[in-house]
Amino acid sequence: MSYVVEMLNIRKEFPGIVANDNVTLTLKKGEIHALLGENGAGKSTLMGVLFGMYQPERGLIKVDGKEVKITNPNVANRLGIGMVHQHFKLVENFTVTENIILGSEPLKGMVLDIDKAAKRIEELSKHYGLNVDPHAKIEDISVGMQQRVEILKMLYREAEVLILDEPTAVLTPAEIDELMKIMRNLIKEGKSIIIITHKLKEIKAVADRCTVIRRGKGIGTVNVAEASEASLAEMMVGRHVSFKVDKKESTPGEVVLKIDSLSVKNNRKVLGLKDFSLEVREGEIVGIAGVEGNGQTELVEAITGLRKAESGSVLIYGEEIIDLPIRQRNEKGISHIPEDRHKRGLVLDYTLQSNMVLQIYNKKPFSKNGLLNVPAMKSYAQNILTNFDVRSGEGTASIARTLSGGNQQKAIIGRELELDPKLLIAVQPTRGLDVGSIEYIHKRIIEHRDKGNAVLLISLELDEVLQLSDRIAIVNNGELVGEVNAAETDENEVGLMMAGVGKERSI
Amino acid sequence: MRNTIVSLISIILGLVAGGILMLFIGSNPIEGYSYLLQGALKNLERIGNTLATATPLVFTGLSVAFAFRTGLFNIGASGQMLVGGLAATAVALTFDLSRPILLLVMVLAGLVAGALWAFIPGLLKAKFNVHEVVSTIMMNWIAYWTIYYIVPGYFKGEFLETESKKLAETDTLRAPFLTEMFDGSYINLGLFLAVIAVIIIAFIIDKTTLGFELKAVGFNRFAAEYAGMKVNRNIILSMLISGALAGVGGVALYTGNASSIQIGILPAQGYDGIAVALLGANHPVGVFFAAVLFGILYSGTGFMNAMTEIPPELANTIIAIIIYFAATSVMIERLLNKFKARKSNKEDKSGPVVEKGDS
Amino acid sequence: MWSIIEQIFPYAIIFTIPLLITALGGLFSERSGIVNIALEGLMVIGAFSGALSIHYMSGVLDNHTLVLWLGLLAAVLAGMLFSILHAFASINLNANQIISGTAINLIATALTVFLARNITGSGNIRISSGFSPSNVPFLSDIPVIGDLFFTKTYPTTWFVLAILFVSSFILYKTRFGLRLRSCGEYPQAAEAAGINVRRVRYSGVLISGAFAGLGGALIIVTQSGEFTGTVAGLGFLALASLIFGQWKPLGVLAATFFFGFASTIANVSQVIPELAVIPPILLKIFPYVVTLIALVIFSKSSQAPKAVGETFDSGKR
Amino acid sequence: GSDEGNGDSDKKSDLKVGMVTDAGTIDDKSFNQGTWEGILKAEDEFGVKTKYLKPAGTTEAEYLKEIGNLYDAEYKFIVTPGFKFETAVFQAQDKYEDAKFVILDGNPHSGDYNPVVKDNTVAVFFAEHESGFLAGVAAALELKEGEAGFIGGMEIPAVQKFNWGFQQGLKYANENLDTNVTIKAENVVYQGSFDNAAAGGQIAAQFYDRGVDVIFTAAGGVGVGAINEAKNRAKAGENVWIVGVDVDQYEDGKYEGDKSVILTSAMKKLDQVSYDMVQAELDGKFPGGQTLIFDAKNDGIGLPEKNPNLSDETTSKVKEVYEQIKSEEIKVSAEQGDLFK
Ligand SMILES: Nc1ncnc2c1ncn2[C@@H]1O[C@H](COP(=O)(O)OP(=O)(O)OP(=O)(O)O)[C@@H](O)[C@H]1O
Ligand SMILES: Nc1ncnc2c1ncn2[C@@H]1O[C@H](COP(=O)(O)OP(=O)(O)OP(=O)(O)O)[C@@H](O)[C@H]1O
Ligand SMILES: [Mg+2]
Ligand SMILES: [Mg+2]
Repeated sequence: MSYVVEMLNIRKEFPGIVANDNVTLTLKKGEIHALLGENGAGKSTLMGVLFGMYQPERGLIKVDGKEVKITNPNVANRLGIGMVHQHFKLVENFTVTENIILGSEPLKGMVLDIDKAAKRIEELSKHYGLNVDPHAKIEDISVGMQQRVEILKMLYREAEVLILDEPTAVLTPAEIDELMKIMRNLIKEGKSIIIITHKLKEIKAVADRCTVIRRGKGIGTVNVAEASEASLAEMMVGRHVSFKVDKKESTPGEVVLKIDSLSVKNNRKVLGLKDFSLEVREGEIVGIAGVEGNGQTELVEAITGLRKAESGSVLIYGEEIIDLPIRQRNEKGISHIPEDRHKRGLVLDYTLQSNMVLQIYNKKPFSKNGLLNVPAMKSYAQNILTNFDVRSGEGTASIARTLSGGNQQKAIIGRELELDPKLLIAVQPTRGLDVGSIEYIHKRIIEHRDKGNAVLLISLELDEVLQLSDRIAIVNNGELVGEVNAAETDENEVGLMMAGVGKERSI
Repeated sequence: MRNTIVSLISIILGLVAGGILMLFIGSNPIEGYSYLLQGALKNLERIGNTLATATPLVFTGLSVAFAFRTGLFNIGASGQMLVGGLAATAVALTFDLSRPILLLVMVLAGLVAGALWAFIPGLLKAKFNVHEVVSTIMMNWIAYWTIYYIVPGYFKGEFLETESKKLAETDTLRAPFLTEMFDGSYINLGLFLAVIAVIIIAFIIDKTTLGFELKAVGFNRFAAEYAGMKVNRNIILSMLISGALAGVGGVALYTGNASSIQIGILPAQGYDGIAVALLGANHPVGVFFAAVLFGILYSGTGFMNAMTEIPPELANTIIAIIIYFAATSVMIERLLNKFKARKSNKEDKSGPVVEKGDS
Repeated sequence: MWSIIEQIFPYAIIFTIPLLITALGGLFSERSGIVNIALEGLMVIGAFSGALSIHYMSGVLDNHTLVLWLGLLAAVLAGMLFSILHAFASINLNANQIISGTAINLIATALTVFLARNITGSGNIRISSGFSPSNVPFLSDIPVIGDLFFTKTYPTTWFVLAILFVSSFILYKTRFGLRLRSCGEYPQAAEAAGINVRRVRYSGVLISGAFAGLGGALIIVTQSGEFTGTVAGLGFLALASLIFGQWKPLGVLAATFFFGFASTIANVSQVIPELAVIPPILLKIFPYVVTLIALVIFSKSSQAPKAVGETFDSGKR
Repeated sequence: GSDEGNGDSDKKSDLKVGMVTDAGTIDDKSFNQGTWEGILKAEDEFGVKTKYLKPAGTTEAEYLKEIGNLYDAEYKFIVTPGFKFETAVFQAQDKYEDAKFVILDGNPHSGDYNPVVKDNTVAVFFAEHESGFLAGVAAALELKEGEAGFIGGMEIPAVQKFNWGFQQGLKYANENLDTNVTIKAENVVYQGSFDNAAAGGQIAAQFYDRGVDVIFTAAGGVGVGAINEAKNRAKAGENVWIVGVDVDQYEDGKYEGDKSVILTSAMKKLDQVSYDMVQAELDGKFPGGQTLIFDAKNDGIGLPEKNPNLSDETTSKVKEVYEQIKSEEIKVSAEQGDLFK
């Protein structure tokens, strides 16, 4: 049996934590190998070790059967190992070509030979069906294309082993399909791939084998064909996980949120949301389905007050809020799980304790006459952390930055739900989370609905929208394409509507 | 605690480096430093002068530190001091009020002037995202030239061309009881103002919702906005407070330590404030002690020069080196960590053995 | 008025050149991701070592022009050497770059005067004479342009302009330039591409040291003829020009020339009857006020390197 | 310091002479430096110990602090150059009664401009206007015909007096000595600082470009810039001159070997004064309580001994004028009157 990569008994410690404890992963030539584990299980770390970003304390790495020391990413590159990081490593104001050649630039005399590189990229792009414009600037292209640029970067360097760290977390369903196709193409060309993903469906769809780690320890490797989603999930979290979202029939009450003919400009100063109308009632979850960049951000920001609306109105229990400042909207009962947890969701340099009262630090009991009541903040935060199982090094005193993304997300969701909002706007609430956490968060969102509150769910993951929502509004190009009852629709129908195929149906 | 240790180590390293420089020019460092200390603290008068020297530095240090804590870098304390000093001087020269009221109005005038001078960079930052480092530098020069023309134009002393008319003794922050207590030194009511400022600022930063908000905006303005805080208002407010502190520092300098305002000079205390803030780890109490240390260095250096062959420029060099070490405190922290790690390694020598037994 | 402009122009250029080269140095540093507020101090170092070496070499070498160029070289080397302090603090130790820069400014001003006093016995170092301005043959006879650009020029002016164009080329056309810019924009990306971010940043800071050192010495050999322990805020002005010029070589050229021209006007306004009617205070604050206004205008589309000022730590997300 | 083996008993004085510098450095080629050089000369000749201190700022508090430092270090003969020391010395003369003070260009007062010179203090003034007058005469005589300009630093009394004297000197020469060197209002300027060399050069360039032949600079570093500009022009063959100030600046104006753009210098013999005062103290003749004027009469001001750029004829004529000033035949006003600026 020939392995291209063998990672044997890897141990990697960080101060206070063993991120990888005796983990073994072997990659066969020409296979797609999935790496599965809860948030913080040590997947990224393990791949970081393979890519030369971390030095393991113990263990052995063999490439093509020969023992190697991968002291830095350059060594990995030379060994034919390439990695697409969880967060793209692309320079925004560089062109695709500049990004790809960075670090191994072709020269003509002293000058960069951009033309030659662009041609080569064009060829590679065609060959693997990547469809990338070499002269486009990164800031102008979609996330999906950025990912393909990352893949091209590896191919340009003639990598044989490709590591993809959560490549699908940021992609739309169509883009995910695209990616799967590309991966199969790559395998056909003899490349080998390790993919990290929390989505079991994807593992089932493309992977040949799957290695599972839990809390830093290797649990085992299975042939995907012989495993079910349920068994993989159980291996990963160590207990049974239910995929089915259990929820009662919704009993919609009064209208909480009424959006009427709302138009909002996007960052490029043109209308990103056009003449949009929607109602969300007590006790129901309304999902917004749509491909990224079709007006969701503008919609959310206009409701929450982060962005000015051009025209139209937003009513909460019949009261116009379109001109109110953010804080007053919050006080009217709106709460918002933001899309970008690092940019908006947390003050990364604040403690969890401070972050948990970010909107209400000035309310009783956290403050009195402008003075903070620290013990009250602390016990309030502790309560959220316990309730939502937020794991951190030093409890409420942990700096938010030190938490893993999953735990950061749980903390944010806990904070927002703890406010018991009349209207919860949840944007991508489970992005990047493991199935265990997803299950839990879904449960909490439904509970919130069942208490008679309104929930507006925006997610790029169709599955999530279909499972959670009672009603689904589909957007395309900033316009409402139509609304459907979640119980009466399926992926195909919604997918079609997302592509802009209109359908009127009264509910 | 940690910060204190780092600051102390920086100071020691700076002093050691200064000592090496003294050796290098053939002087005895121990002798040098002992004269330096004597010069600053030998008798009550000198102690008073040292504290007087430290007073404006407390204000500028607080000014910079406060801005720092809220994510802003106020390089403009010098200019804010100038306009603060000018405002107070103008009040003292223009109005005929009873002493307590006059002093109060002077301090308020300086406070408002400094705040207004910082308001412009704050506004530009909030509304147009203009980097405050550049705008405060520009405001420094604008203040410099404004003073340069306004003082001779409106507040000129009879025979003095480069400074304003001298304030009457009763129109300054100097208080007879203090002057007498400290043997005729220049210590003045500014010191009390400084202590009050330290307390107020520490309180604002650590204990109030205002501080909570300002810091949040400083760390992540997007998250602050998300949470419903008024980001622009907070940036401006933060600059206002920072400028107000520097403005009162100007009052202390020009109507306390001195009794007139001079043209053609950007007060060095503005830039020293950066160093003071840094050495004080941006904490108000730390700032206070750092300012006193600077006061000792600045005020003891003359006596050291008088008693030895060490040139005056050396004191500045030592201060600069201390700041460099403080800036590179990461190195010191790393050393501390290593030291600690080695210690704990020693302590649980048995650790790995147990683990082995376990598995 | 035109004759005044003609007359002032060469002096504005003289004033511009040290500012230009220093700001250009700052550009390399900031494009690599390191804020360099130490430009002021590095200029002082350059002025000091330039003046000192010229002072000494004048006694040894006969060829005065050669001495001047060697003095500039010494300034470049000293500036580079000193900038290592900044590089070490901000790159190796992840120190706050602004604070490290501030410390270096303080060290530079204190140390140079200290050294000058110990080496020469005087805190000031005077050189016997600097470069002489001359008209460029033929070109200076071109109408208008000749009077503006080719009269009373210094060889150093052409030298610095050459550096400007070479820098521009390096920045946008070469491998080093691409890597440098990537480190200022997104160092994690550069690192992932196998680039040694620290090394690139070191080069950026060292270049800024070299250029700022040169800038400081140019003041000595073209304007003041004497080291007096300060460059009177020119380093900060260079920093402002860098931002004003939006981190682009030609932008920096325009910004520094603006300052050069405005300061020269302000300086001579007192003795030009047409300008003397304007209150001098307005002329003096003119460059600073205009800079503020310009920053407001340009701020919407700031081209600042995205990662500038951030400490680089490979693990950061 | 003093070397022992010399045997000259004069060289072993135990007097300790201190000085506090004014704004600017000890190397300012002007006020501070001039004063200090006289003290150093005294060190050389009488073996006194010397020390200067540089205050951190220019406030009375800082001046007093350094005076105190000198006093505590047993430097009890203290020289302070500049009118800015007036209030500081006023207090010091009471506070340190066993110390001696020399204040140059100023009178101790409490802030009310009523001079109080105690017995342990000497106040010294210079007749800068006479010095400027001589320079004006010399410049006019040497140029015969042409235009003159003046660049001052800050608008302070000493600088103003140089200016006014210079203008009177030109006028005198034009009226009595058959010259025609004029000065226009627009060519008289106070730059506003003592350190902006660039501005000095640019202003000088303006002057020269509009036909000024000789510029009198009383402006410290600003003057250095003007001198540089003059050197550049002289190298290019232009016939331009500078009149230096305070000390003999001939060396500073040198270009191409031995030529210098310094026509002459309007000196004010600070070094002479500080030296003389130390000597007087050693001789037990310290003129405590007096306000001394250093002027033509006691050779406290004047032009340099040697002026390579002045013709013999000029030199001898200037000498005559100098004598006339001494004998008060010529009176130079220290006031602005109807002069420019
Ligand atoms: N640079 C670091 N410093 C300290 N601890 C770290 C570092 N990187 C990772 N860790 C720790 O190692 C553990 C494993 O992290 P890792 O990033 O490998 O998790 P993961 O499996 O990729 O999680 P996720 O699914 O959220 O991406 C984390 O719990 C974290 O505490
Ligand atoms: N400065 C730090 N100190 C301690 N731990 C850190 C620090 N930086 C990162 N970590 C740890 O390193 C890990 C990084 O993991 P990783 O980036 O894979 O997180 P993640 O959950 O995947 O993030 P995201 O979901 O936001 O992409 C986190 O689990 C976090 O605990
Ligand atoms: Mg990960
Ligand atoms: Mg993740």
